[in-house]
Amino acid sequence: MRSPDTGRTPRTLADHAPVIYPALMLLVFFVVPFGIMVTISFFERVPGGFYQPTFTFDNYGRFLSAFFGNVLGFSLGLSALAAVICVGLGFPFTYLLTRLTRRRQILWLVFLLSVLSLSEVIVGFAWSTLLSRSAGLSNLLVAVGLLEQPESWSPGFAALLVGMCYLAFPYTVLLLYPTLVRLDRELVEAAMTMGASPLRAFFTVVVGASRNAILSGLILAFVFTLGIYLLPQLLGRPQHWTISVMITDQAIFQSNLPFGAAMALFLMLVSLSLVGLTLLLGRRRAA
Amino acid sequence: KTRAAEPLKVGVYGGYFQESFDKFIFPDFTAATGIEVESVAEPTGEAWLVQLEQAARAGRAPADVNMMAQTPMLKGQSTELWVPLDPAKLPHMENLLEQFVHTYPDGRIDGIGAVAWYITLVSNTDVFAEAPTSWADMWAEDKRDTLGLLALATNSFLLEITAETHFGGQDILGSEEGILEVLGKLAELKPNVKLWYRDEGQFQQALQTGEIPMGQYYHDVAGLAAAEGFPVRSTFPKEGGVNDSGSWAVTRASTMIEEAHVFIDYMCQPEIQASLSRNVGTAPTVRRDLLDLTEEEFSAVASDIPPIVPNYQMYAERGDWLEQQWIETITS
Amino acid sequence: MMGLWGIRVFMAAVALILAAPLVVIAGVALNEGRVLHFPPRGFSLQWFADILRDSGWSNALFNSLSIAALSATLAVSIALPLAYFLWRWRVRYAAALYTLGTAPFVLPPVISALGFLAFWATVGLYGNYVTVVISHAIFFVTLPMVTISLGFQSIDRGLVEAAATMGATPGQIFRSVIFPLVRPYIVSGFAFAFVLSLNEYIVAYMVAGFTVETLPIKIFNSLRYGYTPVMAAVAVVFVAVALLVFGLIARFGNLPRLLGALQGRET
Amino acid sequence: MSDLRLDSIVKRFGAVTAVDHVDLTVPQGCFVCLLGPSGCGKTTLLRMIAGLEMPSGGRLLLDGEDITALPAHRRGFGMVFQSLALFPHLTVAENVAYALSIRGADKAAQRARVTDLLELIQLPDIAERQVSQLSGGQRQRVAIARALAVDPRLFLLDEPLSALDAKLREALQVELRLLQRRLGVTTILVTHDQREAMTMADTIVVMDRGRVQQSGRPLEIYRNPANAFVADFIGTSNLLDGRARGGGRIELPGGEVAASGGPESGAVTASIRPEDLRLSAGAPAGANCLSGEVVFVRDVGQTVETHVDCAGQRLVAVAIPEGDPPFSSGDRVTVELPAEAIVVFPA
Amino acid sequence: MSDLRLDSIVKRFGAVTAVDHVDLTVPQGCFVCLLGPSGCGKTTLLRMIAGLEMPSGGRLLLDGEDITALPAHRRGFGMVFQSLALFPHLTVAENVAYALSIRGADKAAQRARVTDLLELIQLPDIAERQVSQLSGGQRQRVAIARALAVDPRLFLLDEPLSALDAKLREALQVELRLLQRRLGVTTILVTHDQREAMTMADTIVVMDRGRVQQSGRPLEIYRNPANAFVADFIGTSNLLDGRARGGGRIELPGGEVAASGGPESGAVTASIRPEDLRLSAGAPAGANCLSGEVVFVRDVGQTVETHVDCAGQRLVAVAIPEGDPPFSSGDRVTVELPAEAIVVFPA
Ligand SMILES: Nc1ncnc2c1ncn2[C@@H]1O[C@H](COP(=O)(O)OP(=O)(O)OP(=O)(O)O)[C@@H](O)[C@H]1O
Ligand SMILES: Nc1ncnc2c1ncn2[C@@H]1O[C@H](COP(=O)(O)OP(=O)(O)OP(=O)(O)O)[C@@H](O)[C@H]1O
Ligand SMILES: [Mg+2]
Ligand SMILES: [Mg+2]
Repeated sequence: MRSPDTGRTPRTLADHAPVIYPALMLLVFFVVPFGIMVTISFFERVPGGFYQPTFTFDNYGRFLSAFFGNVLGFSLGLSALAAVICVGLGFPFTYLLTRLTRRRQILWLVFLLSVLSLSEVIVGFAWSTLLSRSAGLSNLLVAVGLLEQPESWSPGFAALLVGMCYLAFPYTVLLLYPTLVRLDRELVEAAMTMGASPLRAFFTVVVGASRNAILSGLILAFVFTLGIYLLPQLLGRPQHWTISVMITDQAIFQSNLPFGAAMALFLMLVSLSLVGLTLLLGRRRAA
Repeated sequence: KTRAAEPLKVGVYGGYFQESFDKFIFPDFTAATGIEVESVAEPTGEAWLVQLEQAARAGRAPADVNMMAQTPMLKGQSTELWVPLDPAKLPHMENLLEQFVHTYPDGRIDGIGAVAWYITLVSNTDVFAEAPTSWADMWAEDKRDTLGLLALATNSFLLEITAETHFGGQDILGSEEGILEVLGKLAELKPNVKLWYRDEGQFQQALQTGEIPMGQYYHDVAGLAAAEGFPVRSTFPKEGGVNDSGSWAVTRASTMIEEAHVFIDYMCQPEIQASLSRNVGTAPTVRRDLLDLTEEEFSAVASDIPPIVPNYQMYAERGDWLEQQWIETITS
Repeated sequence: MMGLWGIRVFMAAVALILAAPLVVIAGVALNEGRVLHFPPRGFSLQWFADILRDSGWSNALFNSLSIAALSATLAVSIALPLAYFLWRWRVRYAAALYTLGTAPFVLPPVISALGFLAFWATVGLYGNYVTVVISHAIFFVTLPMVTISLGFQSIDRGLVEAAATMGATPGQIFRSVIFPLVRPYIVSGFAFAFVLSLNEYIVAYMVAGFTVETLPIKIFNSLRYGYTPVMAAVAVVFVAVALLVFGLIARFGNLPRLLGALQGRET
Repeated sequence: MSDLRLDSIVKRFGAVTAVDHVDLTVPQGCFVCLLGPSGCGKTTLLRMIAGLEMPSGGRLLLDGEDITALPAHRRGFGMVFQSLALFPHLTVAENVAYALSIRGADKAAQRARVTDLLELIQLPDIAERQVSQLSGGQRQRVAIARALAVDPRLFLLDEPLSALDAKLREALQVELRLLQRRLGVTTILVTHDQREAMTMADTIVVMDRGRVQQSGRPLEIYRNPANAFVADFIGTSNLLDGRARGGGRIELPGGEVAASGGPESGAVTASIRPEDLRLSAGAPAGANCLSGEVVFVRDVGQTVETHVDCAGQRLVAVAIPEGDPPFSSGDRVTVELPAEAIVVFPA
Repeated sequence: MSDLRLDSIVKRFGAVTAVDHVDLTVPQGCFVCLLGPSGCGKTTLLRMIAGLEMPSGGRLLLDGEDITALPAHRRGFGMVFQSLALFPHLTVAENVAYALSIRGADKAAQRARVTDLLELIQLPDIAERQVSQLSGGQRQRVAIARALAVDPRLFLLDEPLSALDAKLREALQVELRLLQRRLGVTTILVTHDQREAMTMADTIVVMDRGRVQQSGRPLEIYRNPANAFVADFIGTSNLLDGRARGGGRIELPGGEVAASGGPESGAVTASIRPEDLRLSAGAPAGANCLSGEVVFVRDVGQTVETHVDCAGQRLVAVAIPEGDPPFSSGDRVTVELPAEAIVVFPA
């Protein structure tokens, strides 16, 4: 960055002026709320009521039980699986998408963005219908003769997984898109002139050259699905209720804000450290 | 007659329930008192309580008068959420059965019975030609993956149901060991449960389509659905339906205390209670002898089989512990 | 790879899976009776009319649209000066500011929502219309910030310098060069925030719940008590709005570039 | 033993005909340069040879065998792309060994070959570097080494040097040509730089708008361009509009000159190379001389280019300065156009 | 009356000294080219003159007035950027009129000036076009017109032609120089292409690593480079390592030659231009002759470059082919190095 009045250090108050208002807004309405949440997580809960200011680790203590350990483990595992599926499907899909004509790409992108604007409630309802016995896809299979009689596939683990992947898929594709659309087509062609079949070239070159994007895609899908809280209730059974469901439960049904906040923070720390670990491993491999 | 500038906001459960109130009750009330009413759809009691509480702290009232189930009524007391009601302004209160006058421990009135309802055993008539007769049927082998049950301890009353069905009464719920034993029995039910629902609509939809052909549900709403022609029936099991009720309570953030009293008093009249029974399908909260309901009309909304009475005190006393045990039982 | 047919089948399958829920929702919205049957029984457009006719739904619709518009505007008003500042000056805390701007969207929404709840409950503004607007603006500020930053990055700094050598003061440069060039990015940032705010549930629920009912909250309430085809109709309307908005961006803007492709690559 | 034949190759993209009935024979060991302006179809033609693009018509024969439909990865050619297309996620050694690893060669063999190739391109010490750590010239050489790793039957290069700066480019042209001679590999190189083509090629194929305009040995084309396009494209030429008067006489705006051939009548274009013009001070004295005024002198030391305006047409003469002071702007000069240096085409 | 003086200008970026004590005087109407390899500080220097960068030390004087701290928009200079920096959201006319509209000139005056300028750059019909609809050469001219719109006191250009292809670049060099002469505007142009600098400049300033290595008239520098760097950078030079033997005699690997000057002893570098070398067949016959072997011949028609290996050093000779067949690889030749053409620097 080299220019007269861009890219230099701001000196005067006037130089700083534009940043004051946004910084203030973010500070007051994001940093402070976050801080309050952190504070509340150390408060004591008043049964039936709310909380009172004390300093206690009880909320974190309650969380450190086998039960919540299982819930957390399940949530992380589910999100990891969903992330792998999203990227596993989304990567080849995005690659193929970027090879289409620009017009078709735009159509696809508009479609994906519209899908992305569906709320969790609607997606949950639609999939529970699609996977139901009475109105679902299994009727199609029966009509085609692949199935004896319609089956119910929801609620259940598979239904939940499908719903989660459905929600995260557009985000994953949009994240992978820039990298893949910028990927030099000649890389694949070069591999082919050197004797790699198209499939071989895809795995040795496209995948290899997009390692970082794949990693970010995994992280995004992971963090994103970790935050999903309605689908497990709509498409899953109680054993599939994730940590986000528990947090929402505490806030919505139990009015136990301190415990909810403690869980939320714990969840954030765990996912951030997993993300950090993944990045670290990725970097090591790339180096 | 008074005329308020703003409508009185009355919270009732959404869906069929709210629609029936809008159609049969509120217009008459406005006509009689000149007070405009705006109905507000409430979610499940617990969620609504949290909403009311948060709003009250901010000095706001999403609804002035709220229909609250008993457990949230008790929870609300602990933060003085409910405005104490003035008996002098409620002349019709005398009509009520005594269990429907709800008070703070110190005797101040904080809730007046609005409606009573039963949670019964419902089934899809297309799937089950024969109506089930006992809560125990839920445990049957052949009911694998067919049930829809409420997901919260505090609104499903499954502990009471299990105790009555398998332990000869609710005495066993007096101790933590007893509760755990009941939960153990309840755990045997899990393979049969397809859906643990938090929200009525989710189960209602599944029940109507036969996707989940059996479960516990509200007698009144099931009746309304059946009346609309859905293949749904509600049965009072031989152990009795769960008799729960909703009370009118006024949030302390309300600025329309006067109008609220007028409304609550209006709702305590026998004619109105009868109208509720006929049109909404709820059981009355006033003495039977004051009502002009026929025997047939009465049995449509209630039953002569002695009901299972929810153990509200247990929920109030063992709140967090019970909730944790419950969630661990059903999710594991 | 996999042969041309394999590719087509794969793409078609993805398209079908992505479209299937839309088909269900659209179908359900057409039921004649007040049931969510799929395939629909009978045919009726009354549920779409109900969105406007029923005061509950139309209020919620109005709330949602106005909240979306206001919060998107507010989000842009926060993002624009921030993105400008980060582009124009080199500051040490730039990364921190940028992260701050992206954090609300990157954290699991439950966490942001809880934070907002705690905040508004503490300051005593829980349940206000403005509360929802501000919370949404902060929650979605990431979108205009990223698009507008992209817009600034796409400005050749030479243009600014060229304008300076031709005698333009910094103010004139902003008006005559910088602003016209980032305008399309501002519009898209607004559109992204607008559409996502329309569909946002958890934050709105936590900070205002039922006192300011938006459409997603209303829909969720319908899920609670007896499903109604109106909620499906609303969802269809929302998808249509999203299609329209993004379609317009695609038509008049450069969508692939907004989504990160290089400008002018292949046509 | 790789003898490539292109038999009436056509390539259409929708309405655009990018390559239009190209016939070409490339004998074993020959270095061919495809030369032409931007968009003339060079890359498309090369890509069809590589198998990366399917011809719309015509056939490709390698040693008599029809390879038109053979996919790229079965052709066993080596190709260097304009973007170089080095794999960014692999080291230099892994890049060079890619073709071998695809063929499943064992690690030791791969290592040995990489060492050989890096020596060949005179960069023995960079095997473990990341591609991003290389300079432009180094990358370019690595791309060449990579393409040569499995002894390609045909070596294809698409403007491999165009991204480099002038001095490096000139140096690598010589290096690449020497390398090709040493290996004897049949090579086709695409370029739009006539100087590059003349430096390296055994055969130059000049293309324009999808068609071959002329092909032949570099100096042959330079001396005897087939048409005005080639004359102008290969080196610079003075192209003068005139009329043929019969008997090899051409009427130009500034006077009449004798030429060594061309049509007997009609509008013509006379082409003459800048280095064939002779300038002298003063008034015309002799045949084939025009009078003009110097408008610009480009004296770059090594050569002097004098721009002369002759009756409205601009002529450029080039000479190596021989100590005598060059003309300067405004001087009146006489330009001599040797008859044997004038090539005449119908206009 | 714009006389620019740079007085010991320094620019540091952190630890890097991009411009290192540059002194320079640019008289009114003069065309100065800043020439140097990439990264030598040309752009930085030009940007300081334009007011886009603040010098770390030294002063800038315009007609004796200190303008070091004057911001760019008050200097009234015109600048053409390497990227051209045309405003993509404005039409050609709006681009050209930008400086006028900023000054609040009325519409009619703007229109008149735009018409004049577009005629000046010989593109009268493109006023209403969008910038994206122009070719590279057209854009380049529009950028020039825009910079000239308000009669700049100083006209600055940063590699304006480097993005164009060779032929267009050469043509525009001539055009730009003629235009500058017509307008008489003091001009500073940055380039790394010595041919471009030699074509256009009245004065060339050769820079390396932030310092001025030499400045002067183009041929002066070409003939008398101040050091080996300049010798090599301006045109190509054969640089030979040797030892001075006293009396102008230099010992080179292939033999001893006489030079016209230089140090009396020690390691030296002898520089000789390719066009000054004379090649002949057979064994050396005479003074200042070395024997070598032809390794490569680059015959591009207009000139022939012969690469000769003399005892391990590579010499390049250039000549205009005079009909006689050039040498070919492997020939043994004699290279004559005329004493008066050899410039010797201490190594
Ligand atoms: N995939 C394609 N789709 C449509 N048209 C194409 C495609 N590839 C090339 N063309 C067109 O075919 C013609 C020839 O293109 P080609 O790339 O072969 O030219 P080139 O000679 O290599 O030019 P350059 O020197 O600019 O690389 C051009 O008009 C180009 O626009
Ligand atoms: N803003 C800056 N910050 C740090 N270093 C810089 C900056 N601008 C230039 N430099 C450094 O200063 C030196 C001179 O750069 P400058 O751009 O002037 O070179 P140049 O001669 O124009 O080169 P080129 O021909 O590549 O454009 C380089 O080493 C460059 O890296
Ligand atoms: Mg090409
Ligand atoms: Mg530069």
